Amino acid sequence: MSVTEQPRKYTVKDFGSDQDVRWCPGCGDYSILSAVKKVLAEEGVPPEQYAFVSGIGCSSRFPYYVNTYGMHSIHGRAMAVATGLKVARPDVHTFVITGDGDALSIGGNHTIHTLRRNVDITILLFNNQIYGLTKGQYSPTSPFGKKTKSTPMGSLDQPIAPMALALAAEATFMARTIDMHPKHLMATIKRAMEHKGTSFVEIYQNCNIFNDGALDYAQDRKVRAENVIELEHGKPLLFGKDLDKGIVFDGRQLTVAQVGENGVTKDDLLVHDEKDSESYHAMLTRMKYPELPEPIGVFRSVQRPTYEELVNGQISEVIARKGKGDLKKLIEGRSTWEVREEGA
Amino acid sequence: MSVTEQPRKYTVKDFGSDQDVRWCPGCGDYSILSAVKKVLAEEGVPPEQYAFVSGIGCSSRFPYYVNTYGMHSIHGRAMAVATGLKVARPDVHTFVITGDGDALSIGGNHTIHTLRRNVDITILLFNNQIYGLTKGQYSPTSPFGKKTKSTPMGSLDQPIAPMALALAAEATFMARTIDMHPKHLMATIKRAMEHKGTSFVEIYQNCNIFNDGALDYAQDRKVRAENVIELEHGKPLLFGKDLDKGIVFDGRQLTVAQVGENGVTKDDLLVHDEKDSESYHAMLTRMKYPELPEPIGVFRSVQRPTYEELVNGQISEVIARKGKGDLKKLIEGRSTWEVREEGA
Amino acid sequence: MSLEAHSQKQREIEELPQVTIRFAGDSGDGMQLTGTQFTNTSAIFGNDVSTMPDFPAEIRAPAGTVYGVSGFQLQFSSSDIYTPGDVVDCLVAMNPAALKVNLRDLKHGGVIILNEDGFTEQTLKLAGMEKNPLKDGSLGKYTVHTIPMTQSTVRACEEVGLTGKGAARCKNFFALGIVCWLYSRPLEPIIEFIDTKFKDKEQLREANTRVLKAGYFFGETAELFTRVFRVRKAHLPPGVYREVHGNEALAIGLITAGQLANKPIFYGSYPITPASDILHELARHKQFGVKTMQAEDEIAAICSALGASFGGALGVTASAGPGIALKMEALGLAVMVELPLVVINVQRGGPSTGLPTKVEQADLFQAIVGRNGECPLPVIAPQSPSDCFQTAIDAIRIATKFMTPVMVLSDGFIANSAEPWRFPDADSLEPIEVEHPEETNGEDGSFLPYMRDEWLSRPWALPGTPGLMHRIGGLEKEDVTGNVSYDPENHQRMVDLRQEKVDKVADFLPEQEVLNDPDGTAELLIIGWGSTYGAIRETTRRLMRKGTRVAHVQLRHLNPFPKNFGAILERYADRPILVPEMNKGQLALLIRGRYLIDAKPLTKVQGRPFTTTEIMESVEHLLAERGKVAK
Amino acid sequence: MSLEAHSQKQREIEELPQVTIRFAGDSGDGMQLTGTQFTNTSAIFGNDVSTMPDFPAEIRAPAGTVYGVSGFQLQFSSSDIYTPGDVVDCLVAMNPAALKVNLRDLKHGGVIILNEDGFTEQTLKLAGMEKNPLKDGSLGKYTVHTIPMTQSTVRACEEVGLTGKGAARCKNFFALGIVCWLYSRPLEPIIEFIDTKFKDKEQLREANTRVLKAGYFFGETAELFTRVFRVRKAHLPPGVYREVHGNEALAIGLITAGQLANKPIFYGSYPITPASDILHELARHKQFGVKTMQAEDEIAAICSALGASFGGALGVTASAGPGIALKMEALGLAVMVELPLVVINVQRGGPSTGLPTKVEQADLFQAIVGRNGECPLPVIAPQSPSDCFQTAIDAIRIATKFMTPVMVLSDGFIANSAEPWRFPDADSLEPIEVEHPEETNGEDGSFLPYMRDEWLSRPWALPGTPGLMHRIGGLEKEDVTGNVSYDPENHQRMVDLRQEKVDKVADFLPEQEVLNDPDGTAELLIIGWGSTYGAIRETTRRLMRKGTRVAHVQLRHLNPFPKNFGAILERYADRPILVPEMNKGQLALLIRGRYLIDAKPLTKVQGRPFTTTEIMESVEHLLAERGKVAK
Ligand SMILES: Cc1ncc(C[n+]2csc(CCOP(=O)(O)OP(=O)(O)O)c2C)c(N)n1
Ligand SMILES: Cc1ncc(C[n+]2csc(CCOP(=O)(O)OP(=O)(O)O)c2C)c(N)n1
Ligand code: SF4
Ligand code: SF4
Ligand SMILES: [Mg+2]
Ligand SMILES: [Mg+2]
Repeated sequence: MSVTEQPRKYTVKDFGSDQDVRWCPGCGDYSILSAVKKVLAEEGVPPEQYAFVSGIGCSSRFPYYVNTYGMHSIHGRAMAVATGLKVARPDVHTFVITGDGDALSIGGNHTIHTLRRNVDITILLFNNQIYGLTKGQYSPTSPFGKKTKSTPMGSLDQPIAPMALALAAEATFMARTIDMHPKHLMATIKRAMEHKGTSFVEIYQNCNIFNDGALDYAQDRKVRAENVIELEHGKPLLFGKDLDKGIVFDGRQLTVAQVGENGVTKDDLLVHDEKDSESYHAMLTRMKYPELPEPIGVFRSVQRPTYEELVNGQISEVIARKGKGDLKKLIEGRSTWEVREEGA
Repeated sequence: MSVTEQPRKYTVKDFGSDQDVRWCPGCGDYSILSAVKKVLAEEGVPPEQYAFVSGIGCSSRFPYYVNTYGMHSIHGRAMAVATGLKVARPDVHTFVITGDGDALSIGGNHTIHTLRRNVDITILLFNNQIYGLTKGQYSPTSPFGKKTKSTPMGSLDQPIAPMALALAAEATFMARTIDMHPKHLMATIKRAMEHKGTSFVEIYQNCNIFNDGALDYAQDRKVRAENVIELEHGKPLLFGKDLDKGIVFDGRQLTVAQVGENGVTKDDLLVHDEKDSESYHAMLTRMKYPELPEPIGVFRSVQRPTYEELVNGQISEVIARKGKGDLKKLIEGRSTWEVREEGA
Repeated sequence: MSLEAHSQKQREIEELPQVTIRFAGDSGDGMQLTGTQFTNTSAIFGNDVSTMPDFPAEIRAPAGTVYGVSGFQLQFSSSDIYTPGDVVDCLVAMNPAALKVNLRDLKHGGVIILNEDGFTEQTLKLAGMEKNPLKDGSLGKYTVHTIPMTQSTVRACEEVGLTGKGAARCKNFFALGIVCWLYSRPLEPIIEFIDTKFKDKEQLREANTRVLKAGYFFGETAELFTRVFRVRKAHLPPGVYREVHGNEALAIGLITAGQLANKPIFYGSYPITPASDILHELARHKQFGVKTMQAEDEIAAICSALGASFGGALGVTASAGPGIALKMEALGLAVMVELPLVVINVQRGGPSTGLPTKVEQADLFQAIVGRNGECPLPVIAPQSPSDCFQTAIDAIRIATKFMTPVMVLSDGFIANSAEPWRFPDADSLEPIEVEHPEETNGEDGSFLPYMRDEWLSRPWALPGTPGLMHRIGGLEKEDVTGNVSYDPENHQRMVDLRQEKVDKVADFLPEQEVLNDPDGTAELLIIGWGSTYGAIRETTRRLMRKGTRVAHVQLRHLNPFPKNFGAILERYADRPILVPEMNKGQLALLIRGRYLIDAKPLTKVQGRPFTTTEIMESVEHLLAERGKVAK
Repeated sequence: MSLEAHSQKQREIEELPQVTIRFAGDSGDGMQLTGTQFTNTSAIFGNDVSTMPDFPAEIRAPAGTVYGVSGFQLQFSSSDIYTPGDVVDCLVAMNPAALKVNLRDLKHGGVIILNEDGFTEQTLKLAGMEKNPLKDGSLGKYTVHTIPMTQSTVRACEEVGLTGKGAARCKNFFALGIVCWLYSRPLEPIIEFIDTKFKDKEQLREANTRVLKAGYFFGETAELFTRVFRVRKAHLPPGVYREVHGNEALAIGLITAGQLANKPIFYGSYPITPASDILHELARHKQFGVKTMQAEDEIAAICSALGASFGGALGVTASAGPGIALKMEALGLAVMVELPLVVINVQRGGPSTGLPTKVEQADLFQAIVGRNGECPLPVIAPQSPSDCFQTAIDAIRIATKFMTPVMVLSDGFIANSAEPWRFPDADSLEPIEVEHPEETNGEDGSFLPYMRDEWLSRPWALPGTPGLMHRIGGLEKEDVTGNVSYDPENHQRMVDLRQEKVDKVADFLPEQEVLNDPDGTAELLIIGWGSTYGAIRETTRRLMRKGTRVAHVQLRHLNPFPKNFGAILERYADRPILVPEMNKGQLALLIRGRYLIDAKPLTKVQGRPFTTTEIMESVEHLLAERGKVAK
């Protein structure tokens, strides 16, 4: 992100808009909004340097509530809008706010293609495993067999793992965090913003109206430690209240091992590496509750030139080589002829 | 596939339509067409039991050339059409013919969602790493930096690995094969057809007009052995003309090891397992030429109920429980009242 | 002794021909349920009723805010009615925001029933009200009843051990009890409803019943009300009735059509307001073999439906404006491959995301001509909630007979409104004949998928049928053979044929009826379509009472127009022709363009239906202009 | 001594006012190149020229088949012309399929030049010809020249060591040589072209040059031709000319507009025939700061362009019918957020995939009213290849001045055709003024993104500007503030304002010109739009020569119509008004509906342009009907 002014102190209030927040009382979206505003305030970058682009959904109302530039676009297309904005304006720090329906159902394709382009935008995907705004149909992240208005006998398709999809789409930064874990949430958003390239953050978010408690296993402080692994670069994959369980690979699958039992030591555990460990990252993305604990934190953070850098780089390159475009020559084209006055 | 008649002998000719084939001379599509017709002839199932649905692209002209039911639909949407057809008609063996642009650019989202539904269809993706029909723009599988009409200074997005995407979408069957390797091609198509659930087959296909030779490393018999690994269930990942190189996992990445050197034996190599080895499959999908040899053959083949089975299962279940629908009751609804004749 | 007889005895009873009530409160206050129950008991009592819910686009905006207000309006009447009422006689408001948003529709001198407990300093602030209207005299021109509903509710709940928030949440039943008392409604149907709804929740059942009765008895006991009202039973045509919402009727109609055609419905859809309820309703009726699929987007939804039709099912899809926009490309394919398909657009306020929960009719052009190329298809619009049933059946009948996609234009008003429906006997419905060829039709034993019958319809040959293998697709096809063809004359022929086929649908349809003008001497002609039916019908009746006769044509078939439509227009060409629409004059433009007749648009694009007053004024204005002031 | 002077000396030379030639062969035969080179040399020679390529949807269908035939027609003339010619004077056919497909357009007595080597038993069979037309006398009414082109070519190539297939592939230059000789064209420009094209391929350069000359000398030497033809230079307005194709002119126009506005063009697009070449052309000019993005689909393409516009770039996207269909939802968003955006539709044959490489004008309704909701936007159509340049600039001028998306309706004919263009001097072009506010505009120091100027245009405040932070989106917005609003009256106001803004564009535009009728006394009025310009113009000139004066209005602005359009219609109301369109009468319907005037459609949906004869016949028919037979 480029900063045009001297950093000055901003407060959370500087990032709040004058619009009343219209989410249901108790919705997980509130805590994400608050975390984002806090992180922005800490950055010291003025509000006009940010743009928030969203699709449609409860989550996608987000831009109205931050006092930055913003566009509440159409369902599923926020990433495409943000891509155009960022390519046109590499100086504007661009966020995409989206939901599990918005980004993975109707917008799934844009998600993939945005990631593989590696546009320098920060994507926050509010995953509540449900369509909130349309009043509670199952979403692509709802578990198999989910009973909702549209699936009274249970849903029939296998849920999508957003992290797996992101990796398949060559994401350079992927992370997961939780609305009800504010410290982790803020830290993760900060890391995502700092990443140069597309950062893709899945945020577990509770929809207390249509899907209350669906993510309790990860959100509830009482059980969280047993069900999630907080990833740390260079640290072994350990979890459990007493950090005594770890993850090993048996050549085919990841499994849970009790450290100290069956001769398993910490050295046998997989060690988290955010960097160039594609195969390992591929495995991480397949970890799903309840079979395995789910990783939270930064799965992967690698460097690759960003799309807008490359686009602008080609332009600079050609100008360096041939000079700025000459409009006269362009209009003239490659070959011309002259028609003289009659009789001449 | 359900067969309504006694199997009888069919010939390749039974599966050829009366339409002239309109691909460019030398196009890889011809060999795929021929392989498909041969496999169909061998199945002994009458042509009317098959339907071929395609999108738009050179490859998508395929249905016109097989004497079965067929629909040449619109760009990117073949899988959605095929899903509806299969759910309505589980008895019809349904193929989808698609291209890298059709299935991974405009149609990427339907690809994902079809796979996670696990509809029982056979998808053949002709990957020529180019848009053929629109005369040579780069595609989502073109390598980074590809120079084409639309990218005269080179393309700027990272290519998509179709297999990685398929796994992220919870594919139950994924395989890769090559137009110029007819035996492997036929065997793979056969396996795909036999799979119950969505089978997803990527076929490397040469577009000799707009992208000639792009896939030579895998297509050319002279070099193929060094650049691809033919997967076999239960066999170690070995390749090379002399089958003396293998793949090992170092805890983070897959690497090539020379068997017999540095103490590496066949036992150190990863062993191919088509079944429930998600993490391993995830790693396989990340193998890309030139860093690593590329696997061909069946990556993964696991069982999960098919979408149409589940849809029809819910219907049967409710009928078993409540009996067939009673139209009178439906129209009546839950509560009625009567208005009597005046004065009554 | 029924509750009613017991409680009304001491008060003065005023007879009214009809009453319009609006319940309004927070999204979480249960106003939709309250309104529905009041409607239900009124219908069962014997009134004609018409309803209009009005809810915000937010799910449950923070309590007390104006954009979180949810409303439910209904009219109940002793004669047949067609609209939920122009102006409100009685407004129930649970908090300041509800009062603020709805007051403007209350008639002068109307009744206001307020939840006193809802008017706190905080809620007043949330509603952006500087003064408390209960105290500043600003409600002087209304009859205001201020009742501590929350407190009373909590007290009633305590008796069954329900306390706190759970108790307060029952207050809508208290309000309902009061209103039932005030309008002399029976409580029995509501108590029955409570019994069913809380079958397994003893405490809640008990609590809600008590609260309902508490409200009722409050009305009777409190000295607030000096009179109660009664609206007599309506003289409805005899028969058995039920209440039905538009989306529900569409769903039932589709299932019925499937049964009549002896074919499964395949419904591919992606949720969107206000169409989602069709999906929800259909998903509940799997015992009819209905297959519903929540697709990944609207494009997959229509494509899967088309695929299902190719397989021989009845493919159906639905959405609202933005989603219909996404379906247009595939709809073009459906026109080209000539397969039956029904596409339902439950129109809402546009453009773009617009006003998702409000009504509009601005997608007519999109339906008729909003595709690339010459891409004609039949378009039908239901004119009331119950008419959706027949519309769904008609759509499938046309789609299968003509092998064509059909667009149904419903709207957010019809979708969510309810009315009593004298439903037909299932046995009396005419079957839908569908044929699938089993034999080849070409001279040389080949199968010709684009050979046409006398309706210009092509054969619907199904995969699995030996010998009829064929390929269809979106490229132009050769007449008769269906092979791909780039031939210029063939293209012209096919474009013409597709148009002629759709035009021919008019021969298959009944002639257009003209209402209200048996002898053709009316002073003016009103042409409407879709949900304006009720308002226009009510207008013509009001005008009639004032001595002005106005003819009324309500088009159910918008493409093609009915066969006799041109003749009707000619008949009225010497009189003003008015076309009220909830858009900027789309049907009017089509009529003018096609028939060169000076049809005058009356337009309204406000996210809500016409009132009869609006239409009446426009009629009177037109007649006045002609120097013939309406008497 | 130039080649020309040298070789024509012994033959009889016939002067012709104009000639239409069509080159036809397999997709791989290089006919497009041949036609282009012939056009080029004719233009440089001083003729007016007009071209029409016609290629199959298949890339390179198997050699010899009818659906693999690629054609290129051009007319060159000694006076100014507007069409590529109705009937063909000379047909060059490289094989039986090419002959078969194109013969019907050849005039009686026309010249046929055949590649004898292309007529084998196999190619005759592939073309589905039972008899060899060279032998069965069926070409009796034409002047046929049968020439062993392949053999001659191979022989010429041998001299420079090129053999086999590579050699045979040069045969198009042999054909070109013959035709140049026959029509007395100079070879120099072609040789120059060969020199540039094969700069680094010595052998090919040499071979092609030799083959070209061999063809030329063959004409001279062989006894086949008794006469040669000459078409004198045309009296074109003096100036410097270039040749330009429609898509190329659009691309150049967009870049020019960017330079005039001092803003980068962001072009988001997904390939589709016949629009892809705009992307290809723009991608070649990065030195102008043009950013092109090949998006994953048409939706991403338009959305990225809109995002770029939000950021202050000039967002542009293009497609053809099916892709435009996919853009409609996002286009609604663009209308709602009121940002500049240009959407180009290079129309092709529809519906659905239709006839991808053929021309049609059937997307007019889609452009004007094909969205959900009341969703108006300006629509402009270029009328010739070179006019695309100005159209692109106008589109951006309107889009930025009015903060609105603008639709440009080009078509497959304009896109691929070429004509001489007296291009403007870059310095003479008027800059496009664009302002971005830096200050707040509200009384209380707030920024009001929907405050409007005198053109009803809102401020284009850019991200990064301190103090002007604001949010836009697809929900209805409050007038002035732009906040989300569900208020009924506000919705009506905003719907009206969006319409008024688009209507106001008419005030900004020049008045509509009436061609060919300075004193208003013409016998009939023809109204056209888009690429019918040439055919109509040529028709009116032909009629004039026959003594019939017909007025001609060619609408560039289809929405809103020009300010004086109503007045023009009124002026001609007492005479027949004819509207030729390559659709089933879309503009005619709009004119009829809006102005209640009996405009008569003349329709053609065959994937190819009107001929002047077709329009002329229709005019004469109409005039005859009026009892005033055209003299
Ligand atoms: C084109 C289109 N299709 C459908 C909709 C209806 N719609 C709005 S939001 C939404 C899904 C919301 O789910 P999600 O993205 O998970 O967001 P949440 O509300 O749960 O935050 C749908 C289907 C729409 N607005 N536009
Ligand atoms: C909606 C739409 N957008 C774009 C096109 C143009 N188009 C047709 S095929 C194609 C891409 C073809 O590439 P691929 O899928 O790789 O197939 P191939 O021709 O290489 O076999 C495109 C962009 C179209 N027909 N429809
Ligand atoms: S419906 Fe769910 S996601 Fe939407 S605002 Fe309410 S609680 Fe949040
Ligand atoms: S363009 Fe390429 S992919 Fe298409 S038919 Fe020709 S060779 Fe095959
Ligand atoms: Mg969600
Ligand atoms: Mg391809």
